[in-house]
Amino acid sequence: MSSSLNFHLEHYEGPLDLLLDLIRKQQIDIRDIPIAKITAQYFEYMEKARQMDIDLSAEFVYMAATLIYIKSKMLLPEDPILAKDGAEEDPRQELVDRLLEHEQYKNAAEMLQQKRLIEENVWSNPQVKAFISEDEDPGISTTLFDLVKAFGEVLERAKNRPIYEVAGEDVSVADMMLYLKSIFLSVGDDEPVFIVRIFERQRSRRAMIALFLAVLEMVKLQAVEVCQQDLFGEIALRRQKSFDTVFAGGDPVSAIEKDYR
Amino acid sequence: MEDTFASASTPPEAVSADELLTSSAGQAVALSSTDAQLKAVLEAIVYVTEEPLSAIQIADALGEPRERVEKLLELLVGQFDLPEHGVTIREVAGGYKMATKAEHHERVRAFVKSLRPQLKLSLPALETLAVIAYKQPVTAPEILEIRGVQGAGVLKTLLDRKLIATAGRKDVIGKPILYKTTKEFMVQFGLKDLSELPTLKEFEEIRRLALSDEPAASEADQGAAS
Amino acid sequence: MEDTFASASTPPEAVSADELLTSSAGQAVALSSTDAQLKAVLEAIVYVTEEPLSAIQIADALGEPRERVEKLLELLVGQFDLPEHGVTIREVAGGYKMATKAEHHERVRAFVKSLRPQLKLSLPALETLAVIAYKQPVTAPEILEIRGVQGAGVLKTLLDRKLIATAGRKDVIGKPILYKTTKEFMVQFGLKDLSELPTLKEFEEIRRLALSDEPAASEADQGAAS
Repeated sequence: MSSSLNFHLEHYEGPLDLLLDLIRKQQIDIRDIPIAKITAQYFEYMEKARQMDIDLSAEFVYMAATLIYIKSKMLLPEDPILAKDGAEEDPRQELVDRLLEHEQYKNAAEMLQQKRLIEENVWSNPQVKAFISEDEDPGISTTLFDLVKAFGEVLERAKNRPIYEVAGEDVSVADMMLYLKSIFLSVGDDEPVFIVRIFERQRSRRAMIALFLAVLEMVKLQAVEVCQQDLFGEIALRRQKSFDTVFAGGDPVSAIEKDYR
Repeated sequence: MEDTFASASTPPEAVSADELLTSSAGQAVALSSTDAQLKAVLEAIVYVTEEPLSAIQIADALGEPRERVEKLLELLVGQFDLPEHGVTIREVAGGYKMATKAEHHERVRAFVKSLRPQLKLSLPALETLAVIAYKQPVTAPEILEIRGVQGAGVLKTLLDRKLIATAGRKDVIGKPILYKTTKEFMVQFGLKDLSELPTLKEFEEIRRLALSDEPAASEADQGAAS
Repeated sequence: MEDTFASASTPPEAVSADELLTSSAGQAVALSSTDAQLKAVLEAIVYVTEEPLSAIQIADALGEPRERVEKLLELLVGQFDLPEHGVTIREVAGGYKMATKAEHHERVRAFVKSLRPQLKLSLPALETLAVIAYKQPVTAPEILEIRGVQGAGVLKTLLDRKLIATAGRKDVIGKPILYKTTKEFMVQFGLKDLSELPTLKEFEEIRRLALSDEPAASEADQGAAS
């Protein structure tokens, strides 16, 4: 395998990149590609990649087929019927058009990279923070993609969340305490937990009773306190300072387990 | 690298203009072109830094004589003090810092306030909105169930912003209120109709491809850099 | 030398000096004192804001005539363009934004401490971005067709960085999602507006010129590319 081209196996993103590189390196007129020569070089590259165990994508194989097709078509004599109709299209034309278009976008990408290079050396220092009062949540600017992403993340989280079997008959007060604990741990330290909403999620009477008793137990143990933000507002539970110590050993929970048996 | 920026810089003939600066007193001050250039650099530095920097700190970092930097900074302060400027260079905490002038604060603040319409949401609000958009009509307990997190007040925020609206009640125990997204929601997210929402499947597809493309992309990147 | 820095305080009689401003052409421009004040406010606003704001946005928020604001912003741009300034007011993404001048980057860099995370994009990502910028709105299959490679994964990178956004669905079989570039794209690449992108024809022109200059030019070209 002697070759005029001595390419160390470069990484090409796709077959168009490889072809363009072959054409430009050899200063071939892109509108008059010597298809036999280029096809040979293309196959040489593919063979080398195979030897080096580099996986070329399916697009490379497809392009190889295209090249062979063009090559064979060029070997055929001109179709007399088509010739009568006017000039038969050069079998290379479609490929040339694609290559030229592809090259334009490569140039555009390069231009963008240069523009970016300038931007990397320019700094801005907006001071808008000084004019936004602290109580205003600046938030994150939101696009449609953020919306799908947020939904995807919510579902992902739901998938990974431990499941508490509350539908069964054997849901206990201790289970409910651990369930409440997990809810508290999933919200921020000072975040209130609105208890009515958790009641709404229970699917059985028994679960609701267990939950109610669990809340009372936790209040008794001073792990949480019951509060109401405003008159007739939603009843919420708030974590007390001793929350962590109450649950530290797991003892109170097992003790309660016995109590209710 | 240098060449890229050459076009942005000054033509050499314009040097005379550099040297004619207006001092705080309104008199023309002759400044050597290297001084003028250093003063411009100082302006950029004072603009860009968050913490007030002292003349000594700047001079040492630039490797320039302290007195020279001090003098040019003074000149800079004097220039920005002129009423034609809305920003100024203040000497605070032993250093120099750019800031807006107090006399314009009211108009700047009013202006910043007027800019709010751009849609910005907290993460809980965004998540809740996402659940409603994809599961509508949906009740609060259902949203809670899916998100697994208490989102107190978020529904109110979204209702206030008219991104969601109520849509009757669900026929289950307790008859909870159903929520749906609004026309305003579609306007804000540039949707013609709800079918334009990317499906979760499409999102997964994009993400999956991103993961499989990762090594190839970084290789190409290295190739380009070398 | 000492004298040139004299008298830092502005005497009240110097009001006439306020009104004598230097335009971009270096000529003195007479400005009414209300215009001078408005210009100062504009300077403060452009300094403060994060997103490039258009003259219209600013004018409307301030309740001032658009042409007046436009004229004064132009004047402001011209003044900061003078080499005596190290910061400048740039027109990007259809608006105005203050920033340091690129020509001072080397000396300013030392003072910049992670003001902005660097945006490094792989070549495939840049190519995809280029296709979207020129063909927008465009679908993933169309991008694939032009690039000749499976590389939809970079779409996620571009979406994550808010350089592109979705733009509805195309009315063909499968209703694929359309993509477009964002304002952030223009900011990150310092583009005034999309028309500033050279046309693809122009690229071909450049290529042809390079070829006609053979062989020296094409050699230089290869040298630059490697």
